[in-house]
Amino acid sequence: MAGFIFRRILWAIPTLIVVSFISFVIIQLPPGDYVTAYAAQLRHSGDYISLEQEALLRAQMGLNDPMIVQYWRWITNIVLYGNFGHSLEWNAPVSSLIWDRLGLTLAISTLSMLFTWAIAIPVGVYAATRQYSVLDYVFTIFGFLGKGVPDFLLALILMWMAFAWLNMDVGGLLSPRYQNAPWTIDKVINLLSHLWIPVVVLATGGAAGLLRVMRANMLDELGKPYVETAYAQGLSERQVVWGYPVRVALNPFISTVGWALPALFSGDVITAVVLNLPTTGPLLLQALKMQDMYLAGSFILILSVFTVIGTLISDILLAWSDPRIRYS
Amino acid sequence: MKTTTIQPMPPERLLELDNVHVHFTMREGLVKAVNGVSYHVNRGEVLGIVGESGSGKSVTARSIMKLLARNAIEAEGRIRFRPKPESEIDISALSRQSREMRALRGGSIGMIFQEPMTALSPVHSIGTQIMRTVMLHRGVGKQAARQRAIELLERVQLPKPAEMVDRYPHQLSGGMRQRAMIALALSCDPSLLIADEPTTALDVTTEAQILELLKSLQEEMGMAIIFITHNFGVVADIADRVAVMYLGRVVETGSVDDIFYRPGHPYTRALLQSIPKLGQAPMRRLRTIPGMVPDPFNIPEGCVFNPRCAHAVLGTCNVEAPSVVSFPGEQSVRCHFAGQLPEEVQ
Amino acid sequence: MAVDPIGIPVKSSREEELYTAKPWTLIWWRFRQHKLAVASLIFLVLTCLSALFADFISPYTPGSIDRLNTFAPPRAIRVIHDGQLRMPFIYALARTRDADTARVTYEEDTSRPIAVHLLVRGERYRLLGLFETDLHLFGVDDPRQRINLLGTDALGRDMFTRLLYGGRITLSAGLIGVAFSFILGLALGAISGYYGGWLDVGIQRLMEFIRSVPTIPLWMGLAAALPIVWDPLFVYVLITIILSLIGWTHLARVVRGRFFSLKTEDYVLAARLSGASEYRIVTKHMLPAMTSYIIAAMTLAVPEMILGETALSFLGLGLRPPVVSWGVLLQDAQNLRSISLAPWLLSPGVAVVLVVLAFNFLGDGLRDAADPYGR
Amino acid sequence: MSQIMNSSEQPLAGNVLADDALISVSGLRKYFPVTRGWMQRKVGEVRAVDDITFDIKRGETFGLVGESGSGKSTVARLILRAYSLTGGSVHFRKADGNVVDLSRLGDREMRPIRREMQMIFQDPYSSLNPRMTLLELVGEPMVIHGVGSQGEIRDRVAELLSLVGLRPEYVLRYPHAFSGGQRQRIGIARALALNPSFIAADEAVSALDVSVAAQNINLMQDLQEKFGLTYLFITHDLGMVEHISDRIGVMYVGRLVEVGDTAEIFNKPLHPYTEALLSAVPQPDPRRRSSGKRVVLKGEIADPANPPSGCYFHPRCRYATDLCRTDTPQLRPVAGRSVRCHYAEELDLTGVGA
Repeated sequence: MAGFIFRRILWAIPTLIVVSFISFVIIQLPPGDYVTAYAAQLRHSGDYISLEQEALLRAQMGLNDPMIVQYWRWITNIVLYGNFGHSLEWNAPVSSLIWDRLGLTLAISTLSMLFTWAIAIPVGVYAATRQYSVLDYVFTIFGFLGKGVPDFLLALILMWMAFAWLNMDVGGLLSPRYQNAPWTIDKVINLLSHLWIPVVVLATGGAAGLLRVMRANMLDELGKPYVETAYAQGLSERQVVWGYPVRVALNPFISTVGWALPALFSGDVITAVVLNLPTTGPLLLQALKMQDMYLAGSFILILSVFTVIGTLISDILLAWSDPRIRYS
Repeated sequence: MKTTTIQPMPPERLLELDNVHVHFTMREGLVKAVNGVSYHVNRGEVLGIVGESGSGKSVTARSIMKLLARNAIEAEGRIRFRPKPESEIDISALSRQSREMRALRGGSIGMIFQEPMTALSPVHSIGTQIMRTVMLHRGVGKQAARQRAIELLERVQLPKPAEMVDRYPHQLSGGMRQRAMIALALSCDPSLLIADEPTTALDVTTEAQILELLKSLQEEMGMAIIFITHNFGVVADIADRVAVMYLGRVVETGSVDDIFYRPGHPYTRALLQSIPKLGQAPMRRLRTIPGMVPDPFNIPEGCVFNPRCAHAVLGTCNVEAPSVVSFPGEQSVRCHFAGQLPEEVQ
Repeated sequence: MAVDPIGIPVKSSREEELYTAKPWTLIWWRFRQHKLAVASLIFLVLTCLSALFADFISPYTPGSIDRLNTFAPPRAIRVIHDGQLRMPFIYALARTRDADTARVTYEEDTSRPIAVHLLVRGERYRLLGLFETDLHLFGVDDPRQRINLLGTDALGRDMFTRLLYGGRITLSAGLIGVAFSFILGLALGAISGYYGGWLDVGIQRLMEFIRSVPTIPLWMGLAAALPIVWDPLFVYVLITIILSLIGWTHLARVVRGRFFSLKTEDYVLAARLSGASEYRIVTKHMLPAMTSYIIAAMTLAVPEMILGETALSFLGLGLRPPVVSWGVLLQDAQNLRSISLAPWLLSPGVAVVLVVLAFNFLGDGLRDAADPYGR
Repeated sequence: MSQIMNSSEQPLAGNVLADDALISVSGLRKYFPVTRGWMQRKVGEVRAVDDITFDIKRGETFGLVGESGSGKSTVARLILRAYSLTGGSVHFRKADGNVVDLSRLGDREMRPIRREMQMIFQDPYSSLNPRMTLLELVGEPMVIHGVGSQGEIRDRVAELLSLVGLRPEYVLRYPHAFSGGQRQRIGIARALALNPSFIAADEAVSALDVSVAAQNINLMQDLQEKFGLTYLFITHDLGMVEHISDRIGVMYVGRLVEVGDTAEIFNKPLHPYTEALLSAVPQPDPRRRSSGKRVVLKGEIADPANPPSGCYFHPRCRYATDLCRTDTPQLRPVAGRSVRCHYAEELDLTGVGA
């Protein structure tokens, strides 16, 4: 097992390198570079720097070096000093901008994932063991709807319904009056009353997909001979279903946790924009729109790294739960 | 053969099936897989059930365990089981998931399946699977159950049982898996073991090992066995009595010697002659049964075997379903002309 | 020579028909049984047709602004006036301004029915880009009144018209994106599955890598790198390529899996042992067995592309006005105020949901029917 | 590697192919590499077929028996060149009388020879392309080799179908219209399409019910008589192989342990594994129920990726000595047969003679 984990971690390293390289390429993609953008910003505020000054700046910052050298400088700065570069838009180091937002993103994503699982697994198992029952059809419809409705649309509709019927303003994570208030019970309640929409939105989309996967896996497993063996041992239906096929049906499920994470991050970006949440999404969007590329690239890098780590964790979980993988 | 009054079972009887019917509802229509099967098993005896695919032998066995698929209809018939001399249970009156039925499964009736590869859970160790059964039926603790599991693995002659108990099925060979499966089925000393084609998926030397093991276990533990197979050689090797099935009916039952040396039904005779036997004087051609097993939607009128039967008499066999003719010594044949067919040289 | 009689009774002609039915006939018979999939197919065909002929079907053009008709509510076509049945008509809309809030409100004037006519003359356009005409499928004659089946937006543009034009862009982006990813997926999946070994491992790694990157942020990053000044049509093509760069992995997996399982089929070996060339084996034995699966997988990939385009455009990173797509249209519905003022602005969202669901149902039906020989 | 190539490269007889032989297999080897990781690093090899030597005479049925994993199917596929060989040679006498070494032919040179050798498969379901009609299926070999016009192919397919006992009217049906036994006959018709001289039947009746298997075996024997076919008949069913084969080879873990006349081997085996195999077969004869008499083998079949030292059979052999543990016996002629056992002459083994 230790060997497996070690090998798997070794595996993640090339992936991380490629991910970081792609993030850097994205930073470099827009025409012009940091200095061009800087000059434009200065011009905007009435200042002016000459072409010579621009060239000097470029030379100082090493922007004339080959791309791979620039990449190396960028990534070593990040790895060694935690220095992600400078955000033009905010005129602040990137690292000072991202961490608290990342924390919120992670919190919402994790919460949504737990929610997703809490819905998808029992419902999927139920739908499979009671195939073609009324509830199975209801869940199937729910599954299809969840797949068909884009996250942002669901967020819009929920927000609108909360506004129209409950007369709640659920945008943002806190009502304005709590924005700068110290943490109190009221503030937590206020936070929770805002948090449910993003969690529900993200969980619905995810659960709809996973529920169908779980149902299909379970149907596959329920038809296998070992289930009959378990029944022939005199176990009750509940003992059989939860003790045997669910264990096996969860495996493909576990192996896709890693993919659920990037999906949630993706969903979070859009949902957060609609709901105006102080997570990474709106900041990333704004950075991209303003071509504030160090900020945007750092976000993409960090989100991708989280995803790689998520995949890693799910692989290890899978090996832990399935002896066939553990021993091969 | 239909009994309206319920006769008490003779004292040596362990299990009795009377006129069991099982149908399946399919998209294409109703499949009558089992049509009035009656057989019995005495304590400590081995009943062999032979038939080609589609003869309903497995379905009948599953109806004893109440493990039929959800689209099955147990249309008719009675299944009585007497694990202890004083307690007779009417299985056909129990519901699939009732407490009594669950106590029988794995407790008084053990079952072995054809595919040792897939019949064990891939994500649980052999020991865990046995322990669950032991703990369920015996109500013992984990430690005792584990001890029992090791003991069982030793009894089925698995090498190093103390290590095997923590192995997973994919780490074992086919023969070892089937041994583990037998250990699982015997974990609570059942009085009846149903073995559904337990050696079909195995190689011939492994098959011999498993047959010898089952014979010695049967001698040692004294349980009765229903041994289902399509291989006449295996039946001759292990069975005390034999029931031959064709298209959801028992066409002939009798002692193993009766069936092999004095077969009464044309189907039994024809099947026995179509298998090449080892060391037999070479013959140019095998005897065959013309045609093929009809599909379950087009079951022939009258005697179900009549379109393929060499002795069929038009006007009788294709019109009227034959009843059972009994002979001395427990042999009984479902044929209009039982006992009147010409003697055949084997 | 004596051959054992096999004794097949002569079957009815219905069975003979089943036994001699071509593979695609069998697939069609099976597909037909999925009522929902058939309904989805019909719905999608109609949707595509109306997107294709958007300029003819819609009464106006997507850019025609009417300042006096902003946020007009949807208008129902009626047939009963004063308790009497008559030709289809709409009621005239009276525009008033609320004295207190200064907000414009609209009210139907139930005394003024305005007839809806078929084939009326209106704004000029080029039908299918081929010939110029001013004929529209339906409209009203009264120059001061408009027929807005789905209401109007903040500039008084007809939502129904814009929805149809937007469908053209969104649907074609989905289909073209799938076509791109189909080419990539088929090529890489086939190489991976057919040759195996090193190439397979490499391509597998690449696919795993792409799957482990969060899609939307990556899409956003790539889309944001496209300069605003570029021609909208060019941006449109690039966006579809960006979408397909990530979408091809699923198709490649399907193709690879099929190739792997087919390679081990005995009938492929039988053909090889008969002396069949590689070309014959691939074209006669492997591809026909895969086509139906690939079609099903492609159908299931279309909604992903549509959702991707919608999301990107919605965020302002994909297609930009004046291009009209469903994602672009939804930009107008971003804030609560406009939705509560004019809920019909969400109608492109409804269209997205319906189309995505229909593609999913259709794909599921196709996937079930894809293997008519399943044992 | 070179050392392996040499051990028994020379055919048993002095000339390459005995006059009455159709095929001569000599020193046949197939090792499959075992790879691990994404570097496809080779960590070992499975000796699926190891040093197989035998002849098949013209017009005879040669049976190859063995348990699963013994490599018997691989031998057939190697003779037909479905795989490339790791070593050894396969000499084949063509219809024009010339002898070729198939192991030296490229795929292109192999193609014309494929007309003369065909295969019948075990699984009647996966061996027929479900998307082709019987006309396309049975006629495919003719299309591939450019034999005959469309009309001629049609006539020939109809003729072949009636030859195997199927109605010629069925040419436009697809395989899903037929049962397992009938599908197997379609496979036989396809194999016969180009009048081959040699047919390898890989477990051709194992998947069928007893009564259907008997029908198809009779058919195969009739066709052999009629067309002078030579069969390589691969099966694990010893009763069937005794019935159909003139001579047999017994395989254990990729190696031949005994080759010879069927009746002689069944009467008095010379290799302990053959003895154990024969005694393991359950007889449909309750009086011969062998309580105690039966040789029940201990343990499991050896793993071809990690075979035991010396004689592969020694861990399960009741006659094994230290010599068997250290020295690998060679296949050598004993009493008109070939046997791979150090003690073939000394042992007195029991067969199944009546």
